Amino acid sequence: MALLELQDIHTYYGAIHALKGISIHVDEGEIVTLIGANGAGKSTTLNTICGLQHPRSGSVTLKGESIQHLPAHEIVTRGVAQAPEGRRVFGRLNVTENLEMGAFVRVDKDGIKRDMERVFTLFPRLKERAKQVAGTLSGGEQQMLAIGRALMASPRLLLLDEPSMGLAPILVEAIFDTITEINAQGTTVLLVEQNALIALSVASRGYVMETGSIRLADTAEALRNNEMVRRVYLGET
Amino acid sequence: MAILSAHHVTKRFGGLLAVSQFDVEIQENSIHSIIGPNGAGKTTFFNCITGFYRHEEGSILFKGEPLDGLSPDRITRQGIARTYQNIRLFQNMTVIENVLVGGHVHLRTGVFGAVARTRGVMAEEAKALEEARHTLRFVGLAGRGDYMAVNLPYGDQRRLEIGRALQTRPALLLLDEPAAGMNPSETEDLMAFVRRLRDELGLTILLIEHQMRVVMGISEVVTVLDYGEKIAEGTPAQIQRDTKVIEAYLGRRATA
Amino acid sequence: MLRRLLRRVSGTTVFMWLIGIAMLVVVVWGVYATLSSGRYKASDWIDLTVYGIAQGSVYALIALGYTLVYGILRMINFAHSEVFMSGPFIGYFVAMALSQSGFFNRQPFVSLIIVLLVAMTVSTTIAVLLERIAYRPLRRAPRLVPLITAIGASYFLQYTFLGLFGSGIKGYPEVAQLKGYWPFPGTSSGILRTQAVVIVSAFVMLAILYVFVQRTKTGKAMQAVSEDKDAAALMGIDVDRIIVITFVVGGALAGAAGVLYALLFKQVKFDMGFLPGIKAFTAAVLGGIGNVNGAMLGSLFLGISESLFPNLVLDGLGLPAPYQLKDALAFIMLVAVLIFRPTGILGERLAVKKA
Amino acid sequence: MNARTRSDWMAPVKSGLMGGLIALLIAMVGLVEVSVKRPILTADGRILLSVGQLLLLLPIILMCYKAVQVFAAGCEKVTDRLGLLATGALSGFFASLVLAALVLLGRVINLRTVFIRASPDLFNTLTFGLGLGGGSVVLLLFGALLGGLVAAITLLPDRIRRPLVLGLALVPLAAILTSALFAGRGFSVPVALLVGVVAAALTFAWRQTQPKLQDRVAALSPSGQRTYQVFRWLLPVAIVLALPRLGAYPSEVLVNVGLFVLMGLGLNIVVGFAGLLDLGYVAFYALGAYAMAVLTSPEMTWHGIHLTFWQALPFAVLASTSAGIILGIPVLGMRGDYLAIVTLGFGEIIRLVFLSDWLKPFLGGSNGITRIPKAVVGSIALDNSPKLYYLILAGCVVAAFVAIRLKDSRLGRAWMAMREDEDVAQAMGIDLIKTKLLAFATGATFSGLSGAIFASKLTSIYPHSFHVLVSINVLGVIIVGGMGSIPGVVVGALALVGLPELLREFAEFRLLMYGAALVFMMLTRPEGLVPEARRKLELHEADGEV
Amino acid sequence: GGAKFTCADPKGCVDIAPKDPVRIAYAFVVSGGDASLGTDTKRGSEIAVDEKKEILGHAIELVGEDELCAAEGGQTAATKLAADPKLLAVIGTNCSSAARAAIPILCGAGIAMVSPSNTAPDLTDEARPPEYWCYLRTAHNDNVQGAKMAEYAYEKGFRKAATIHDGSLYADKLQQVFAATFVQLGGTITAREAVGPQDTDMKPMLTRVAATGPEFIYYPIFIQAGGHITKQAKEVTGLENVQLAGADGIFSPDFLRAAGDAVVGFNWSSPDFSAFGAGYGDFLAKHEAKYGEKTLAPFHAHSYDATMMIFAAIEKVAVKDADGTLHIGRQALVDALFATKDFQGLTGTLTCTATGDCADPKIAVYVGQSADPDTWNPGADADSNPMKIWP
Ligand SMILES: Nc1ncnc2c1ncn2[C@@H]1O[C@H](COP(=O)(O)OP(=O)(O)OP(=O)(O)O)[C@@H](O)[C@H]1O
Ligand SMILES: Nc1ncnc2c1ncn2[C@@H]1O[C@H](COP(=O)(O)OP(=O)(O)OP(=O)(O)O)[C@@H](O)[C@H]1O
Ligand SMILES: [Mg+2]
Ligand SMILES: [Mg+2]
Repeated sequence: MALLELQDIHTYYGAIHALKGISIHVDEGEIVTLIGANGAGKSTTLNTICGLQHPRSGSVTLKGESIQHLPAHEIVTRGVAQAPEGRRVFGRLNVTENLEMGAFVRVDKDGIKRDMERVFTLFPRLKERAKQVAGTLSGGEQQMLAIGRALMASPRLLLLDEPSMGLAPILVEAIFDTITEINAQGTTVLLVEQNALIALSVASRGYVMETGSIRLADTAEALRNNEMVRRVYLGET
Repeated sequence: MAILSAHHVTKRFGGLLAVSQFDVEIQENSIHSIIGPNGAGKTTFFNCITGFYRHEEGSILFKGEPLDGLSPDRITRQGIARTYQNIRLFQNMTVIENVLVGGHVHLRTGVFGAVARTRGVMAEEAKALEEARHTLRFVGLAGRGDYMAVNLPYGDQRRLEIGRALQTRPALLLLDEPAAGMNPSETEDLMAFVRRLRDELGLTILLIEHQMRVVMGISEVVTVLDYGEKIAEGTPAQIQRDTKVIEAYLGRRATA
Repeated sequence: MLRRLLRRVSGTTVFMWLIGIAMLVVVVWGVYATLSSGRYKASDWIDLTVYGIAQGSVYALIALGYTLVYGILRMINFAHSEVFMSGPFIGYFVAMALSQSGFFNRQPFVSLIIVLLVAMTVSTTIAVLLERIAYRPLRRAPRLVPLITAIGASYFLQYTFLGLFGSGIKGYPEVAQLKGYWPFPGTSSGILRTQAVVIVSAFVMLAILYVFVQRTKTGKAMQAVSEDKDAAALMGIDVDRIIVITFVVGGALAGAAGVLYALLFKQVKFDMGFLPGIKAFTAAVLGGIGNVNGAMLGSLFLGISESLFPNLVLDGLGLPAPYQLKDALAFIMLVAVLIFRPTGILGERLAVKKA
Repeated sequence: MNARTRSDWMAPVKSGLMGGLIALLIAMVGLVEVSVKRPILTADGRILLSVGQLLLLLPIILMCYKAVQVFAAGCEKVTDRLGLLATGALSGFFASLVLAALVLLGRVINLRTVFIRASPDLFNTLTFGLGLGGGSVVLLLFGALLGGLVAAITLLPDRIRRPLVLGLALVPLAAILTSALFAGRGFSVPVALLVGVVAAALTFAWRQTQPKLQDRVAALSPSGQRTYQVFRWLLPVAIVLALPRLGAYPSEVLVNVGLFVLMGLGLNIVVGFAGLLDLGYVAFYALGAYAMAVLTSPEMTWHGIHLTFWQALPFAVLASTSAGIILGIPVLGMRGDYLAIVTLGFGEIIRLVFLSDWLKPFLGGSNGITRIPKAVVGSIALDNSPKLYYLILAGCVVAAFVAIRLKDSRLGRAWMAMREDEDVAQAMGIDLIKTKLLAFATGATFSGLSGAIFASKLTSIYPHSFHVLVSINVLGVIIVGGMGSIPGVVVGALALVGLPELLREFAEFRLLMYGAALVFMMLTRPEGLVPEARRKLELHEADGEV
Repeated sequence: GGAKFTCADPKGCVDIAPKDPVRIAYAFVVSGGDASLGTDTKRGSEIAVDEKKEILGHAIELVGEDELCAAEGGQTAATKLAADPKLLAVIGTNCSSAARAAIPILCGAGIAMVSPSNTAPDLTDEARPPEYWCYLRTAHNDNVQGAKMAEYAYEKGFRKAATIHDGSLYADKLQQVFAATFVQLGGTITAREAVGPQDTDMKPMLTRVAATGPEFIYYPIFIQAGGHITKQAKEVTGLENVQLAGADGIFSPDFLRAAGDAVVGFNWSSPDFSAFGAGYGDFLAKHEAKYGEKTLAPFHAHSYDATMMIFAAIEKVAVKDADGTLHIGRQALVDALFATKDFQGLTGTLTCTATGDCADPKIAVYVGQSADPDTWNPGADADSNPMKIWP
């Protein structure tokens, strides 16, 4: 059974019809990627899953239970975490406190501590800045923090919105290594990326979005070989 | 000739050396990139140039004149414009109004002119509006002028930010990660656009970017910062081969 | 170096420094003149300081309500002064009932606790209702809109109380055990018992609050919600619940402040909230709004300067009826502090936003 | 329609109880008591329906309506008519149950020791003067009937319902309005019927003809169009110019509104355009007024200067403008609410200093300044409101013109940019200091003008007139009107200054109703009554190309 | 019907049709911080209306306006009242600032005006402007009351006095008159202080006053601040034994509530209640029955008297047609009011001067006996609280 399933989702921003009937599913243990042009509705899709945006029609089911009417915080308690677009770190809390907020719904003190260590090994830079308030971090450091914070929730389903944005190339590699690694440990990942090349290399399946609807849905392998994808999203001429 | 030169620029935050004894020369009409690991001090250096931060040591000369200690608005009047790493538009203004604000420094109208709306003022406004429309066409936002800036998708917001900066008619344009959040084909467009800025408008461009495709594709000179210090400088080809840069920044796979 | 310095200094900074220096000169001169006139004894100054601390600690309890709500919703909760008024107002009826039955005289402290609890409950209820009805629907509206509903709610509550209970003054029953003084070094005849009780209970409550906000998970969640509600929700924080908790805490403190106020000054009236409300808000800003420690510090500072400065500064300058200018002086202090620290005594320098 | 579950019946009960509780509150604060003698409908000198009774009924009617709406919401077209009627009746019944409970309680214990308004008179009103037993039964039946009636009205076809409801609503409104403005005393039954029927008929007719009328206008010849446009402009202008004909009191209200429009236009520049939250705006109003007073009143022998209104006006305005700049400088570095509280402080400092014994020899202290001469134009003294109206109207027109011009200028854009993001605005080359000070100065100028007119209108001024609540009220005006919107200022001032005048009927409860209205308005229209309209700049280009 | 009535009054006449009520109005401050002052006087008038029931067979209608205790409120209220052609007279205003703005407008419309609580001397000064011709008051002129208190203090041997006002016209004027008289008699004023009406913490101010060493402190202010000062003065070192005194603004049971035990020994100046008509006790009983609470401020009786005075004047000048229509000349009504002589009111025997001062000039000084508001019963008897001690 699919861990997450979206059926015919329509989401609006006031009068703007941002998602026009999206249906996707993510199975337990998968890495699925969502690619698409600016304004296609990728972030809106993730926000709809998380409950930050409620769909006007359609259903979102998590483990067979429909969640589209639940408020965001309850969806999080069901094991969904997101590293949102634009980082959204808590600017006046320091790095450690931000990470603690990531583990807000968890109670296992040891597990939290272990995960904190893991984030610090993944991003040594954050360890150096552990007591600095997040608002003064550099853009990339904030991005690391946002990803780390999502990892801290130790979610079943991890939603990542353009994790590579603003990161140095060397770190991009590291991030994707980590994604594969935590996936191997049992976390399901839904990944939105502009860097389609690398996204498709770690994902098992992918969807291509265009102006609010799904244009293509296939295995990562097939998408990588798709003519249109190669031209537009992989930048090959 | 160097349009901008920095000598021994140092910026500290508490005990942290964000930029340290940094020297750089930006040649007129060139595309110059600054790269470096996250937190290396690139954005901080931009902030020092534009007067957002005040560096403790060193000096920055623009066209031979020191910029140190000037307020941001006066620096803009000297001919330097910028975009921001986290997009900062005037969100609740329309697209064209954003651009018109960029033209602020080139207009003269004061309170009395605005109220009396003399012929001169009207002409000036009409001209400003025409220029703004032209800029919108130039950055590919024609027809979007009356949208609210917040409602633009991410990529268009970046374009608008550049458009707004262009409207100040700068000699030097600072772009902070303009390609972030763009997909490869959009990035291609951006690169072409930046080249056009240089070729058609004769601007000098200083660029921060993490996408090597952009950096290596369009820049003539690349400067590499790490922990606030310059560790390398050269043509893209030289930089790509520099082991120190590979070690600190590029990683093995990128070069492969 | 000099050239560089000159370029940085603009006309307005010079102007501001001049204002600052002028203020300083006036203050120093006034203080010197007062002290050298020898009209006041040293114990007078200590007395005045104690009065100021008592007043300031009441301000602090109210100011925290403002600061907490401001911190989380970025709005000035103008109706907080009515939250402050409502508790002791209803508490008055309980106190009167207790006093008529004779229980108040037999068990003054139990009675006081009962009154305190009633007042805190009422204030909390009003605060929560306010949030539910007047502010929650406007969560995403422009910033100044909830400000206006707050003002509307403030009028509404004031005049509802006037309508229900009349415009007269309600005098709290006096507690016999709290009349008179307790010895206190330095003062002329000791410290007033009511003042001592007020100061001590205020500090206890402030300490509890401090621990709550700084140490507990809920406290941390409050800070997260105040920064970014959506991101906080993504952490699994129930934003609505946290906001309600904030209003509960602010309301309870205001109710307690109201009772302490009634203990100090003995009377309650439908419009009693307005002035302390404005003062407490000023104190919160003075300390750095949104900052819990700042609110406490600002309140004490304001309380002390109100009671000390008219005599200390204006007296020496030879102004007639200096006490009348006490509030003006309080605001001048505020301006003076904010000129040099535009974000309050403890406020973070948020101006260093990332570009 | 399927069988109704228990929860379906809970909804009307709940809204009924809610309506009853609101009515209870209205009764207990004494609103009924003050207005039960104010007639809406009279027959033969007796009151058939009083404002007090209407106030009690209104929440019940509204909540019944809500319950009926909820019931009807589920279905396209209501088939279960009986159910609908029952819903209305049920909620009406429960609403009156609350009131009956109050009556009962009031009889058992003496509520008056706490609630001073729980008087025998009130209970009499609630029980129609029939005593406890009979009265309660009648009350309950009446409530149920009323609810049923509300439900029945919703069943009527739209064509009839709208005019009917409008007619029903308009009669009390008109009755209250005439008594508020012209010291009338309610309508007699025939007059009420006439008003109701005419209103209903007019709505009915308007709804029938309005679409056709639009077609007609569209079909006019170009010259016809032009006359139509001219007419459309001339008509409001003529109405505005003719308003003082309504009488001295309506003019007085309009002049007060005008003073606030003037201030609102100024504050709108500071807050609405430039985003600088100023809560001490009254300071400039005070300065304008005091400058006028000091310069013109024979009481103030200040170097023997006694100017006329017109001679003093420029100085008064100038005093405020320069105060705007001087007070603006220290607050340049402050942001958001720090600015708000410091400006609030400035307002209070000014008031307290004007009140102080210290400056009493120069400014009169608590005694204020009296014997300020009225303005004279030619040989006409502007000594009453209908005449002053034109002065204030002129002031408002000039201020609105200036505000509109500034808004659509380079300066207006700079203000807006500063409001959105100060740092970036500065990076766009905007001189923050100059731009902020200009906003303060322009705002202060309008406020000073308003204050100067205020002083000469009153002929005596006191520090008490310049309380912070004035600043807050002006802020309310611009936000209720719609921030940044110039027509909004006018509408906001009418709503917040004009409307409370109509509430004078309710004496001490005016502010209670004002507060409730403020909350209600903001909840229903958070963007304001007349939100700021954006100029379409780019579309002109499209026009040009076509 | 008899001969048709022709109006010869220079200011016009009001005709009241057979079934119509006689309409008078109040202009009091019924909202804001001073609401209790206005509510108190409003109730005084309402009780008078209840008691009078009808005038020459016509019901009485009392309408009202809020004057906000401010000039602008007075002006608006007066404009609205003046627009009512049937309005005969106005009771009000409460505040002198409102009065100054209202009088010209009401007089312009020929409406008689009697204030129960304006005390500013200039309103009934010899030199008052002619446009004040329709204005009278039943409240005490500050000149009388302030001077009496000074005489009392000096007579009792006090030589050093301090004064405090609250920025209101009323208090400021009273303390000025007091100070002037006291100095004239040979005393000295050690300090002249001021507070805000909403201030609570008075100790710093009192500490300052204490430093000047007064024997007598006079603060003719209102209940809220007055209560705080009275209570806190006892807590300030150096003032424990100073004689405290106020005026009729705090002559009310609410003041006992506000000040608590400190009122024992407190001195008030107020109309001589021992000279009051016997009706006062009845009045208080009616008040409590009607409003469910005790009186709120000191001017209800003045307001009652003002209303009754107006009724008497109307009865004196009204011309009644055979069908019951009343005709009342406006100038005649005002003249009748000014002609009031030996009118038995609650506040004493009222006689109006040519400039409109109608209050009985008998001022007495009272001393507080107990802080229990239920014992409030001003008089000259041994069990009175407060008890008259002078003259
Ligand atoms: N807050 C908002 N208000 C109005 N419209 C919005 C808002 N947020 C997004 N939109 C619109 O919804 C559409 C989808 O936006 P979304 O952010 O989901 O795109 P995206 O695929 O994530 O794009 P990007 O790659 O630029 O992040 C866009 O057209 C955008 O303009
Ligand atoms: N206001 C500040 N206070 C304290 N530290 C700061 C402040 N601003 C920046 N820093 C620190 O200075 C360093 C340089 O930051 P900067 O933003 O210049 O990095 P960057 O090179 O732009 O990195 P990125 O590529 O991630 O954007 C970072 O480590 C950051 O944490
Ligand atoms: Mg996105
Ligand atoms: Mg950066």
